Amino acid sequence: GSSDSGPRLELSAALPDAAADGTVLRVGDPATQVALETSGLVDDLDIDVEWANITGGPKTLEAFRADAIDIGSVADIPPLFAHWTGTDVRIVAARETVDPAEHPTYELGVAPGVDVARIEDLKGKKIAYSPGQAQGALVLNVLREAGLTQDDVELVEMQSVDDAFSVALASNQVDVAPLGQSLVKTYLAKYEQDGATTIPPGVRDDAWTLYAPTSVLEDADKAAAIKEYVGLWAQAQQWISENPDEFAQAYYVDHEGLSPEDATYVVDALGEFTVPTDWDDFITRHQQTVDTLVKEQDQEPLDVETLYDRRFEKAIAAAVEGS
Amino acid sequence: MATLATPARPVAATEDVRPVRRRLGPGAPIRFGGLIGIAALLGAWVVGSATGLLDPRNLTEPWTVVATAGTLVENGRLQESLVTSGVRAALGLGLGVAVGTVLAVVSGLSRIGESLIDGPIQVKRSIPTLALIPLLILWLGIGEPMKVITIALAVFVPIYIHTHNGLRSIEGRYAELAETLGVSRAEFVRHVVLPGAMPGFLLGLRFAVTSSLLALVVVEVINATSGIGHMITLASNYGQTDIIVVGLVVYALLGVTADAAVRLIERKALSWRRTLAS
Amino acid sequence: MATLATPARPVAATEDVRPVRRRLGPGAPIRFGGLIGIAALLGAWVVGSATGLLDPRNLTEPWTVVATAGTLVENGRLQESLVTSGVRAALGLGLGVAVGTVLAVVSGLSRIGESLIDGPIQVKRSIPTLALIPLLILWLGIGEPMKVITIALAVFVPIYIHTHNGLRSIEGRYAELAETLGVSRAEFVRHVVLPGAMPGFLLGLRFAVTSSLLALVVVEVINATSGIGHMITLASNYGQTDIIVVGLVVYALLGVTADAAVRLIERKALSWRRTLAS
Amino acid sequence: MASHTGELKLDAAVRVQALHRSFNEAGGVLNGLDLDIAPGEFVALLGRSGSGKSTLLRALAGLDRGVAGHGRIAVPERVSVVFQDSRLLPWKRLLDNVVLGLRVPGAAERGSQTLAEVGLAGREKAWPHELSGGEQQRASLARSLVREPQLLLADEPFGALDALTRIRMHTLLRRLCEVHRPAVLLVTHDVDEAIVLADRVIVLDDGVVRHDARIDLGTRRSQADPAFARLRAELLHELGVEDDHDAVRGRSTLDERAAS
Amino acid sequence: MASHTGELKLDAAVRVQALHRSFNEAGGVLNGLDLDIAPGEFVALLGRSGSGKSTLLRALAGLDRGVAGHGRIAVPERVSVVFQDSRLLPWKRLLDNVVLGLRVPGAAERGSQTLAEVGLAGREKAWPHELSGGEQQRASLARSLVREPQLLLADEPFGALDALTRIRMHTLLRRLCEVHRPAVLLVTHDVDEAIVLADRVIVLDDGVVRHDARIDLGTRRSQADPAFARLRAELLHELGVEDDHDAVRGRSTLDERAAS
Ligand SMILES: Nc1ncnc2c1ncn2[C@@H]1O[C@H](COP(=O)(O)OP(=O)(O)OP(=O)(O)O)[C@@H](O)[C@H]1O
Ligand SMILES: Nc1ncnc2c1ncn2[C@@H]1O[C@H](COP(=O)(O)OP(=O)(O)OP(=O)(O)O)[C@@H](O)[C@H]1O
Ligand SMILES: [Mg+2]
Ligand SMILES: [Mg+2]
Repeated sequence: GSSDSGPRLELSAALPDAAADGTVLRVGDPATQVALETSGLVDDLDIDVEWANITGGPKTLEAFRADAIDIGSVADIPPLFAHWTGTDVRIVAARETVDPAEHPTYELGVAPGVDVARIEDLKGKKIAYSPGQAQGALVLNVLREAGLTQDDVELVEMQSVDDAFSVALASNQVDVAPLGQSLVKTYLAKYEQDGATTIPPGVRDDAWTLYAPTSVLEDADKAAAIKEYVGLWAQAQQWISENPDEFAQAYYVDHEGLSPEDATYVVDALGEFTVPTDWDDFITRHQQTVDTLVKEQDQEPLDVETLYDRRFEKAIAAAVEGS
Repeated sequence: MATLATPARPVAATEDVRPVRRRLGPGAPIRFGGLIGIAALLGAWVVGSATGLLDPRNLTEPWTVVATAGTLVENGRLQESLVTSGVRAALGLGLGVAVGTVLAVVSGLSRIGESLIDGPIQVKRSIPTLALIPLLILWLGIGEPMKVITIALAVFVPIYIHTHNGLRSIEGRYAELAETLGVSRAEFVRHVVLPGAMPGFLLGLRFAVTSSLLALVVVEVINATSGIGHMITLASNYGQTDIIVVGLVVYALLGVTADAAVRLIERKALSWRRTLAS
Repeated sequence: MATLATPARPVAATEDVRPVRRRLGPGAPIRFGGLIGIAALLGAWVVGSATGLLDPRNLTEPWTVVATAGTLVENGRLQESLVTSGVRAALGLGLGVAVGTVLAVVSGLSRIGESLIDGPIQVKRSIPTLALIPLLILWLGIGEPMKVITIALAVFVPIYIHTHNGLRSIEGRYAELAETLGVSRAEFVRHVVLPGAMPGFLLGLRFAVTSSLLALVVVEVINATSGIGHMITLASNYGQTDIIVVGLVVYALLGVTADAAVRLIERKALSWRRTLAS
Repeated sequence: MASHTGELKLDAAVRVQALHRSFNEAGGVLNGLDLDIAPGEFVALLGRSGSGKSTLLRALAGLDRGVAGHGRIAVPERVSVVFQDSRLLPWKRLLDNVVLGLRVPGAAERGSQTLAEVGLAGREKAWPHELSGGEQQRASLARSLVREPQLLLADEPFGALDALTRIRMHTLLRRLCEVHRPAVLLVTHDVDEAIVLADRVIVLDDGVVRHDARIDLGTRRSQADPAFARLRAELLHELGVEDDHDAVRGRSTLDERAAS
Repeated sequence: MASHTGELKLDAAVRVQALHRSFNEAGGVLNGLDLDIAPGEFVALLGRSGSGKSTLLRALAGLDRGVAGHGRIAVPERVSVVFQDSRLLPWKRLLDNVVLGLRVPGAAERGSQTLAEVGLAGREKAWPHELSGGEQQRASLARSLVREPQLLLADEPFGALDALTRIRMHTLLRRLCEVHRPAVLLVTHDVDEAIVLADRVIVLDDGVVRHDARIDLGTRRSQADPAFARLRAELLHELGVEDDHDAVRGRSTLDERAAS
């Protein structure tokens, strides 16, 4: 718990090098956990980590608010909504895909019999739209990229729970819906014979972050622990990129219960990760997304730079270059 | 032996001395007693929030909730959601209650009906509604019919189980009586089965009403642009605790009101009973 | 008037001629009748899949489900999930049943207890469990206690409502009798209230068991690494329809078995009743 | 429709042959009972508490499907039963209880009228639980009488009635019997009542009809009549009560007189 | 403990003064009833069906909380009630029903013994629904007798019993009364039974005690005794039955004789 909190640390102060003995970092990042454990990197961790099997924006935010974890692993949208709904958070690590155009996180699923080959063809189509989820932001980004507005298409509001999107596509309830890579495989396997296709989204959707509540970062011990963790996290991402088969087996097969083929497909589809040591481009792209959301969803304008704790940028750079 | 040694004295006109016997039943109902607990709950919330015992990030303060509700009413979202959800819930409830009752009577009065109907319903109720959504989308699309039917599916289960159970609990001697009176099967259903199963049915209705409300959260995830469930889901994606809590308060209000209404019907419709409650 | 013109003839040793009267009750139970409907459902699934009427992309074929189940058993995931979930559900069920029963008795026998307890429970049951999760995480963390208590919270509601309702439905004349016999309050609860509310309690138990299973899907979304609910959630994240269906079949099996078990208990414990069912 | 003819055996409303019924292995309640009732005949059934009177009535009414046993029973189609418990549907008001399943024009009026005849005028809208024990019994009697059965099976229909009300009910029952001539099997514990009302009194014992007495006292039957007294003594004797006049006695001398 | 003394008014087990009870505005069931019962006194209560006998008993037992009315009632502490319906708990076996709430050593044996005394030996484990009407009534009697009350309120406890069983129950009741000397208020419709058992017979009518007759026939009471017959005729007259011997009569001459 947070009761045994360490000394207070200003957000502008330099990060301490080492955490006090007995500092426990509670991490909701099962993929990294698996990577660290499989690669053996976990032995390099000097801090005590308590792993929680928690993923996804809403769940990590819930856990933050309940003070159940210290750091979470999500795409670039959840930190924005955390901020907009009054939970003070900072992004402490960033990751992107080496070849984002070839390895998008999401593809746009196209329903059987619907003629969409490029994102410009979306005009006039029914698109599944889940505001509040990463998929929703993606749709808005895609429309911007295609030079379309919400008025040029028909947005069908629905949540991307389970395989709702692929079912909606298959039964022609919507024409286009964003599908995560793991669902793309099953969607095509099932409905390609009927004429179902997918197209790449044409925008980058590869941003991935670690983020933590500000209150955690104000705890000197926790901050030091996070500094230690993000360094190892960066190495773990590198390990994943270099050992896709091992990771596929350990995480997607053993931990998530996919079949080996599906696991390989997903890992291949997601491609190699890279951990930038300079966040400027990353932040610029993030700001673009923010502006889109501000425009399309009436959110409060935000300078996204303020959400980044760039002290960790250096820590990560040091760790990556040092390894 | 206790005897009375006092001489008889004249009794004042309306003097009322009755033997005192410890009451074992619950006694006379307290008027609006049901509200006491709810008021206490509200009080705890207000006090907890005011004293800072409840962190507003976790549980929004009552006044913030009121303010948020005010905003939602001003921009019309709350009313719109209520109307949309209300129509959906009412349609689903009506359909579910009708289907559930008919199935319960068929299955309650015929062993063959029971062996065909009862098993599948037990299967249905063991399966999370959420998991049925993909199939329902495939079969019914993502429009209103799918939503209404999904609600009906959530509703008919408690109606069926309770009515069936109520019916099966009718005392056998009343069926005997009906047999000797030579009533037709329809008369039997109308005069013996339905009134006899009424207590069960009404209990089922209490669950059905809540089920219909809860099902909104599930169905309004799909192709909905308004509705209480939609509002809550959206807010929880965004992490807008205050809106979620407004939604929950609305739920609580609807739930408690509906439950009180059913219990009122219960009191009227079952006035023939002489139970611990009366 | 119908009269018999035939002369009396000797009756064969075990000849049994009884007046035929149309039976209005449901008649004698069909042995394993409950399985007929489930078998029919299974049959429809098999036939539908074999003939292609059911698209395997929408509903996995039974044989695929069996194969998938085989794989899951082989790599140990299914057993592990069953054990984990079983422990959670059992603990939650036990806790919920105990709390629900005690609250029901307190609220059923005292109007003050009722006015304090009943309202908040109605509020609780109007609120989607899902929406309570954030608060429960806040108060109980993300570990096992949170999961067990969440299940207990889902379970205690039907137990409370049914037991309370069953208790209040006890005929008033039995309370009168108990009063004249001068039994203590504890004896009254033990000999009159509990057995009298038993039919209600057992019906509540049927719902409680299902609730405990369904609650697994909700709680095992949070920081769980195994369990049936976790398995289903994970599979639906990845669109693994076959695993989902395995999960649902397990649910159906558990649900139907548990329900049958409770109904067996019901038959034994309520053997004193003479109802339409008997 | 003669009830005292020699062709009785050939012209019976009720015919029971070799009737066995038992509730457990310990022993039978009915052990090969034979009984014929002619159309229009009024039979009173006496017997010790627990001797199987209700069991017999339920068998005749076809209400003992689950009970082990065998034998042959033939009864007319329209059978009406006055149960030992009054068995009013608690969720129906009095009139609705009485006319339940009655499919004749003006059922409600007839129901009201019959209620008046059993002394319950104006209570049409009462709930069963608002009636006294005797009122419930009369309501249940009204329900049976209103539907003109071919066979009336009445299980102690007057047990909870005071002397005057009882006489009135006797009168009512006899009048209706004279009009519609149903066969009647009436269980009673009151030997006088049996003698006054019935054409025949039978005593059930050990699961068979142990005693079968035709009452030939004519239409005017007075307890003062020596034949009445003889019949009475005979029936009481069958029931195990040795001496009619001393049978009912006060205080501590009672013990030794009750024959086992 | 004399029950026939002049100090009766000063030494009562039950004292009821100006008792009113009514179920609706139409009229009262009890209209200013006064009644004293001495300790150990055995009072039989007669009255027409619906005259308010059960209402009075329920008032004495303190079971009419919800009923409108006033008046003063004083009763001893340990009151035992035999209800008009037998009111056995359907979910308890017979013995458990009988000893329910009985807190004495050897309750089970005493229960079994009392069951045997009411003729239900060996039925300890029977469910109430497995008993005949008379057996249920006797079980309910056993339940009251086993707990030695100061006041026994019995609402037609012998209504469903045959002549012999009834005599046995009379004997049993008298014997227990002699041992424990409770005050007894017993409702019955059987005038003979009232005369045989009671020290005093009262008739309830119009909501008050209309007739109060002390029975001074000694311990040996025979129906042949002319005093017995006189008392009987007097009570029947009070109940509205004009002529004892002709009161019970057969066939069509009945109508005109039943006095209104
Ligand atoms: N369902 C049952 N299960 C077991 N035993 C039963 C059942 N019904 C009746 N009996 C027994 O069968 C015997 C006959 O019962 P029945 O009701 O026919 O008696 P009865 O002659 O009507 O007596 P009563 O005058 O007391 O009503 C009794 O000993 C009774 O206990
Ligand atoms: N709960 C009630 N509501 C309305 N009326 C009632 C209620 N209970 C009794 N009564 C009426 O009060 C009158 C007296 O009833 P009570 O039961 O005291 O009669 P009783 O003398 O015991 O008659 P019986 O000999 O038939 O048992 C009856 O007319 C009855 O209908
Ligand atoms: Mg009987
Ligand atoms: Mg009475």
